[in-house]
Amino acid sequence: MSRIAIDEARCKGCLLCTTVCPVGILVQSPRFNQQGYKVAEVRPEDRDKCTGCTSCALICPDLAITVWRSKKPKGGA
Amino acid sequence: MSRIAIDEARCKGCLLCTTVCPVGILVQSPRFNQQGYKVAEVRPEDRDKCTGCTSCALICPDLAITVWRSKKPKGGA
Amino acid sequence: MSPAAVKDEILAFDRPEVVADRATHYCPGCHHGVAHRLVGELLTEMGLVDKTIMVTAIGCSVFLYNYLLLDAVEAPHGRAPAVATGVKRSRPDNFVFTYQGDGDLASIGLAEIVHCANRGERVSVVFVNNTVYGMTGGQMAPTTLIGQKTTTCPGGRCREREGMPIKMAEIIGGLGGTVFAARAALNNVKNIRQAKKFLKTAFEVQTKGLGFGFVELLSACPTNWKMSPVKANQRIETEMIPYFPLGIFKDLSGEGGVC
Amino acid sequence: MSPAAVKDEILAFDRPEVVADRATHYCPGCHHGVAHRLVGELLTEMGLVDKTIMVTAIGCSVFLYNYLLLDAVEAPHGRAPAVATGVKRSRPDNFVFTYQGDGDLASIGLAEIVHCANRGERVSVVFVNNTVYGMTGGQMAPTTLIGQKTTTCPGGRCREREGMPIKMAEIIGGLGGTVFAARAALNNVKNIRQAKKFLKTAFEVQTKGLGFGFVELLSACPTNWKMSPVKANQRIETEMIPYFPLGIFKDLSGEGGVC
Amino acid sequence: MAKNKRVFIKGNEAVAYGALAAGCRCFFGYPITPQNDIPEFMSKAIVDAGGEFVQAESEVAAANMLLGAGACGIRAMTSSSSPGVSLKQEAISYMAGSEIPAVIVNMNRGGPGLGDIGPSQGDYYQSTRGGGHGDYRTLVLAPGTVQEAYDLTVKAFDLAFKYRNPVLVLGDAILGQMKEPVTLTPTAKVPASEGKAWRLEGKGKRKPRIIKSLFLEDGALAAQNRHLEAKYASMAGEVACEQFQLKDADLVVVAYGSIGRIAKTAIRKLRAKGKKVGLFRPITLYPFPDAALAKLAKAGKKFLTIEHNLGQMVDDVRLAIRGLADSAFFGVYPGDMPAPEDFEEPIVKALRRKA
Amino acid sequence: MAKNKRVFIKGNEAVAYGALAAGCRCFFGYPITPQNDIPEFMSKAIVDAGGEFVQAESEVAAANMLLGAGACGIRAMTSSSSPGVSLKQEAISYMAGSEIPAVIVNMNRGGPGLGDIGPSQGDYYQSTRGGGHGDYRTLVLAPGTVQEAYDLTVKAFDLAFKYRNPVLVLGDAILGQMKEPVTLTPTAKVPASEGKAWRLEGKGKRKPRIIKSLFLEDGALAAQNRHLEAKYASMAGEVACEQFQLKDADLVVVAYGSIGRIAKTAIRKLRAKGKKVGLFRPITLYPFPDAALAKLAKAGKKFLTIEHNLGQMVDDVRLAIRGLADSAFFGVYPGDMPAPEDFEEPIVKALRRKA
Amino acid sequence: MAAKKPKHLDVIIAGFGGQGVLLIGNLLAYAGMNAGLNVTYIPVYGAEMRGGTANCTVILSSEDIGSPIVHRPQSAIIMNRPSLDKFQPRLLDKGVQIVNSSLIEPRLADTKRVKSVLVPCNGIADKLGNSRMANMVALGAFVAATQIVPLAAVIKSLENVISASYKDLIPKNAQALEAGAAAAQ
Amino acid sequence: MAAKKPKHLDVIIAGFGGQGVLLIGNLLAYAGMNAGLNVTYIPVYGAEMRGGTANCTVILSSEDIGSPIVHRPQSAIIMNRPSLDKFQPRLLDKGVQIVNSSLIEPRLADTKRVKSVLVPCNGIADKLGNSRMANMVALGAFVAATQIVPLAAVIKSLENVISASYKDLIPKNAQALEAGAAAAQ
Ligand SMILES: Cc1ncc(C[n+]2csc(CCOP(=O)(O)OP(=O)(O)O)c2C)c(N)n1
Ligand SMILES: Cc1ncc(C[n+]2csc(CCOP(=O)(O)OP(=O)(O)O)c2C)c(N)n1
Ligand code: SF4
Ligand code: SF4
Ligand code: SF4
Ligand code: SF4
Ligand code: SF4
Ligand code: SF4
Ligand SMILES: [Mg+2]
Ligand SMILES: [Mg+2]
Repeated sequence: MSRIAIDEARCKGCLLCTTVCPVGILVQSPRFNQQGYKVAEVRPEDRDKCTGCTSCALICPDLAITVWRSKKPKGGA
Repeated sequence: MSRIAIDEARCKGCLLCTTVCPVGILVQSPRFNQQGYKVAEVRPEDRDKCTGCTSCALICPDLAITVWRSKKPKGGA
Repeated sequence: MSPAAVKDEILAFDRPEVVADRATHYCPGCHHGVAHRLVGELLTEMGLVDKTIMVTAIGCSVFLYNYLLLDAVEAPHGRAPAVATGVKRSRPDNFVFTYQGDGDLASIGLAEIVHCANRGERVSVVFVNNTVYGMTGGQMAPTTLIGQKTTTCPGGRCREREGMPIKMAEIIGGLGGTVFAARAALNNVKNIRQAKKFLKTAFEVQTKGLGFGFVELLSACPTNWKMSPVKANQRIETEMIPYFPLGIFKDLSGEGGVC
Repeated sequence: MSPAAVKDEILAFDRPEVVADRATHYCPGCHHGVAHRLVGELLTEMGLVDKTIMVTAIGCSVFLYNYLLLDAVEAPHGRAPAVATGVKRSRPDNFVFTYQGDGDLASIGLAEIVHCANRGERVSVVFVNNTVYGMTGGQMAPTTLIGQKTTTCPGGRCREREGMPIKMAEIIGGLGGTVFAARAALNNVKNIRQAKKFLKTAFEVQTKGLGFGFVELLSACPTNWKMSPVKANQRIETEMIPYFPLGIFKDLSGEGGVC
Repeated sequence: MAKNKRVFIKGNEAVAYGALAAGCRCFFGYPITPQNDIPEFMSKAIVDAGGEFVQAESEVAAANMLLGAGACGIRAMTSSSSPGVSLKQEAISYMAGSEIPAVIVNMNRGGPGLGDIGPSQGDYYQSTRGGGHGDYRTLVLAPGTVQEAYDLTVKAFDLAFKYRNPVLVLGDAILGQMKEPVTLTPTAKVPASEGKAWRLEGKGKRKPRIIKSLFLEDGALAAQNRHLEAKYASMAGEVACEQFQLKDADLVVVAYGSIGRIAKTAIRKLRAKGKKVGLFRPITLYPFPDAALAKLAKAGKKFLTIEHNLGQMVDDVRLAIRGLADSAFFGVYPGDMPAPEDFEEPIVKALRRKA
Repeated sequence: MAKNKRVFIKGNEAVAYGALAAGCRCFFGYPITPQNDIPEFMSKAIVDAGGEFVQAESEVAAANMLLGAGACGIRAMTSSSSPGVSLKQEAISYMAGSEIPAVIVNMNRGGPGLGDIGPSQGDYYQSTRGGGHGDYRTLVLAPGTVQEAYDLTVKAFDLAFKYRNPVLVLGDAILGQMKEPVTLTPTAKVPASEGKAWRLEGKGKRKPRIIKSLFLEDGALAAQNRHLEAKYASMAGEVACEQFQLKDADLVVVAYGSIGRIAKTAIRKLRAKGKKVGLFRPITLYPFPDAALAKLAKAGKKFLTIEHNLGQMVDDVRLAIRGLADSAFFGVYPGDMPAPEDFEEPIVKALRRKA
Repeated sequence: MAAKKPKHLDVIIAGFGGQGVLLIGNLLAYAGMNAGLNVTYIPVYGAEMRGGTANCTVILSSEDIGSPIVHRPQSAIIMNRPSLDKFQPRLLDKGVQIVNSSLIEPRLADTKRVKSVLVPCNGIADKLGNSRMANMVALGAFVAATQIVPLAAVIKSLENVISASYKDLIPKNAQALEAGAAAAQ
Repeated sequence: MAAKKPKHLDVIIAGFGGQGVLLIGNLLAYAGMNAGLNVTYIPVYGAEMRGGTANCTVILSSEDIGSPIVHRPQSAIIMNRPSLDKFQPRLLDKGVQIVNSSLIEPRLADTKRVKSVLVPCNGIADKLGNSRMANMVALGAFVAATQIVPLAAVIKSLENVISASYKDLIPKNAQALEAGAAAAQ
């Protein structure tokens, strides 16, 4: 299963990641971080939809996103 | 009759004029001017060959040449 | 920080070590962060981290040395290409690059970038064009688009008074010493991938000793554009790219450069 | 000085009044004299003498104000386009031109000329390219040809080390604010006539308020080329023109300029 | 602008208002903190007033545009801060050498190098000694209040034309950013004849004019330098300074600009404690108020110079009072933000010191 | 280069020979009279020696190339003359602020502005006070002979690295153009470890190094200025001067560089006439030989400072001897060519003056 | 403070970037100016141009003002916790501070060495329908607590700091100032 | 000049640009240096970089040399008329000058206040087959007249100033020097 982790301390809430996710699971959360930014998130229910495409990580200006991809072909997990 | 006059005080002896005269009458004279340059000249015997084309004056970097052109067509003087 | 890797997972994307694990001072959605990362990734992938000397410029990226963990020297505003010339001539075996903004490179430092390129210095230039002086609060840059409002062209840049935005990749591409000149954008994943490819070629041009490499990166400054980051990214597509076309303007990397 | 005119003669060529009736300090065969005369003739023919403000540069032509009898201000080396900008903005109704050498314009003053052109300042630039620093004794210029020996590239300019000669007319022609950019040569009568035509268009571009006009003049410096004037003129034909092609690189004068 | 209107503005804005009130017609600038308000304000205001605003490609270019405008006898200015002013030095030397009137504003920030963007007086030497090459002097005006920033900018233009010389207005990041009420004076009508005797405007039917600083003929440059020297000497009458509670003072604190006013507060506090101290605040840094200082020295007072640098103006103070007295020095390091509290101890110490 | 070879060369050439002897690896220059011999010579010689020569696009660029080379811990230099040196001021301030060793040569010509191409000492202020912004100092070496031009250039590199600071070699058109015999010393082997503790060479396995002058964190710039101040103070030990016939002298003539040696001839002539005069020739202009002057002042001597300008070093002389004595001043105007004859009358006058 | 003897008050106003501390600093300065006092205003002039905290110093005085910079102020308006940490210790003995108790734990406010006036600025502003006016509430409280200028002068000066296009917001701001003044009584 | 007491001689050498005055200045300086004297050489450093006249000053001394610049020289080599006009009046009383009588009317040379040695330099050089060596003739005469260095030292120093590729010209130049010396006796 592919997945991402958002480092909420680093996220500046720019929402650029939300514009590139092919499965549309990245959204603005209701949470503010210590810097005062409303961070992005993948809602728990959407977690397993991630394809591990890394698009979000590539566009994130703040290196707030780490991506893991499942070793097996997508359906295999 | 067309003719030119070379201001020998101004001539720097660069000889550029000698390269453009269509009738080849401009040559280096044996004379040095006060600045120490060997000036250009039209030999007396060549004077009436001048066409008044102004080429020499156009290329002279030192504005040393004045050109007069006869009012009548060339052969008329 | 990231949850521990699970079995049967591979890390598909993570921060390369050369990129400092710390928050940046950049505004949300600022593309400097993307540009930093691309450079950091490439230096890592190309094995250049240990031998790189970075020349930083004055602009929002002035703290670049806090984010890319490399030997670095700070150049006066606009003079990074001259400083890089001094560095490269002193240490020809090191990898040397400058990282400059559009005010820095295209305005005050124009003579330096053009002559550095024209001499064919074996250095690489990363040029972040965000059409504005970010650091000093959003004044007009030579790359500011016609009609764009800034604090020193409050009515919008006017062709009649301030001239046309200057196209640096094209100018640099036209110079004798340039081996590679290209323009990419950082506004979407496809363009970011292209940017990385261009940067890689520019860097290789140096490692192979061929000559000067230059990559212009169209970048967003949401703060001074007074736009949300998402809108700013759209602006790159709809306003910047039409005027500043993406692509390669010169590439002699396959032809042995200018040597 | 000249013998009195004879009846039935017309004066086909004489010094225009604006060109001072005095010897110049130039070396024999130096083309600065030709360039001066062309400018003087045009200002006279176009009725601009009285309203011209000339911006002189540092180079062999530093005494230009002794030879063209015009209001003049002396700019620091390379900065004539900036000075001209200040003059023109102050006195928009005056005719303003700069007269600059290749060291002045293409080296130290590169940022100034490019930005002056790019802003589309309503000024005219006369650029005398003799591929060398004449005044200071023949050092390498940005326009020095490959292989050409100078006092600072005694082995001949080398592409690998010093890059390629820079083509200013092309660069200026590529800028948004430029309305006219062309290159002529002063080595023969035909080229001199073309030079005058180009200068005229450049000047008209200003008098019509259209924008920036630029003419590069390929010129001889026999002294520093260590050639006779006649040989130097030949060199322009055989070495310079093949690398620096003559012609017009941009002409919007028929299209209402950049306004 | 309405007559004697009162506004609440930053020092930077006051400079811009002052320039407009003085009839400034051209502004040439390049962004740099902490003076960006000036070009930003001017980019609209001077254009609205019928003038020209050019964001130059660099400070070098801005200074040379100014040179061109000044040669035309037009009231024009540029503004910058320390690193940018360093880049203007060649052009300033040219303007002085070719006697071109011009106004240059420096909102001094911390140095050397890129330094910081906070206040500093590290550019005193550069301003008063000529950071450029050759023997030349610029008049240097050092406002201490926002009102003075306005008034002295107006005055700078008058002096520039009176002496055909560049005039520097030297503030700092404090003055540039602080706001105070300012009374605006009516905009001056610049006489159409200003500079008529020398300005460039096309030769018309007269002889050509040449504005230049090259003097190669035998003795010409020496003559020009002699002429300039006499001109500089003639500026002595322009000295200005503020003297505060000096009459009975045992110690004269010498400080200029923002530091002068910060010192004033310290002095007030010490006066309240019965300490006999007063303030001497040079308003013109060139010409320097030598004579006034010498008079105080003759009266047997002690001196302490306080600056926001490692000690620069103190040279001028010591030179002014040489043979009569000496001056102690207290410096705040650029990078530190001085407050009145910082000065009390050094003042008390200097007061105790033997004369 | 052969051991202790004796050659007959120009001052400009001596500077170039000196640089090569000191192990200079990079030269960055831009043509300007009267120092063109230096880049012209270097364009071949340094390349032959395995180094790099770059004709920069401008003096601004040359100074910044130097900054880059210096940051790498490489011995490098630039040379220019007055207007060109003005353009280097921003970079010099940066080099001082970021503690980059570098050698800058100024063959002073007449100013202000374009001035002329003759000799002048008009750049004394610029050289010793920092023409750039902020509080910084460069060591300033002022050779008076062609041999010294050679020796002091060698020394300049050593000092630059000893103090991680720019060093200025200040000559003039006389020194640059005159020829004298010079004894060449063997080329120094620059230790491979020079600058190892701070130079840039790629981080390798160590921590990254940053060479910069921006200090924005609270107190950082002040700390840097405090550090620099201490460094400048530590340079005091480098002072050098020539003292000629001062023991029994009633009058000390203070003059540096070419003017110093011209004054020496005048002094010899006056000694022949029984006048008790001597010469004090500062060789380091920064640090200035204060203490030695103060000692002479304490001995009750009178002072006359002679310069080829309107009076600049005289400030430093007066400051050095303040409280003890004062100095008269005689200036030759830049544009005039001074000869020993010109100095005799002013010296005799100063000798007659009451102390 | 009595009306007849020379007036002099300096205040540091500090909070987050978005809390409008510079605005009320300006407003207070205008009020002082309109009330015939000498005034200076200076924003903190720090390294960071973006984000973080903001503060400014305002001085009002019937005499001419020397230093616009005050290290140890007579009074303060403290809008958030980091500002309290920074400026409370610097406040002069017996100084007055308005502490925004909506964001700062009341127990952190020193009530011995200095006079702390706790005002739940955000709370009050919220009740008035716009939490962005917490700054006005604080200033109202400050004016009431120090009496340096009449509240009316502050309200009248709103037009100096609120741009023409937002003029309709003036009454709301006035309300917030009044509510703050009331809360400080 | 006697051989044992301290030697000191300064000379201004002046003529047209093409007459080689700088070359003989250098040669004299080398000769002095090779003879163990202190020497300085300085070319005129004027405005005009091209054409016109040229001159240089050489000082030879057994003591260390102060000023390399001399306004009123002890001696001179005068190769053309403008140089005579300029420098003859400046020559010290009893000074020595070599005057190139090929180009200068002999009657113009002062023979009262100073010692003028008239030498037809171009004529002599012409006779030796190369009029370009007039400068060497003059220097030969100068050395003979002043005895500041032995003529042999000058001849030996020719290799210092004539570049390797023109080495074959050394004997001719030596001849010219000798002819000049002879003419001055
Ligand atoms: C000589 C000099 N002039 C001006 C400045 C002020 N300055 C700092 S950054 C900058 C421009 C930054 O714009 P840009 O290069 O486009 O970079 P960005 O901040 O947009 O990334 C300027 C003008 C300076 N530091 N030095
Ligand atoms: C700041 C500065 N740098 C250098 C110089 C010296 N300088 C005078 S003219 C010149 C170059 C002249 O070359 P170019 O512009 O090609 O004109 P040319 O003499 O060939 O006509 C230089 C470098 C100067 N005067 N000022
Ligand atoms: S890796 Fe791809 S699919 Fe997964 S969250 Fe990021 S953009 Fe969406
Ligand atoms: S792109 Fe990065 S910083 Fe922006 S919202 Fe997404 S995770 Fe946060
Ligand atoms: S005018 Fe023409 S024909 Fe007559 S001399 Fe000149 S070039 Fe020859
Ligand atoms: S072109 Fe002019 S200067 Fe040259 S030789 Fe002919 S007349 Fe003389
Ligand atoms: S101001 Fe612009 S360029 Fe600077 S950090 Fe913010 S978004 Fe980025
Ligand atoms: S040096 Fe060259 S450019 Fe200068 S006057 Fe002589 S020929 Fe002309
Ligand atoms: Mg930018
Ligand atoms: Mg040239």
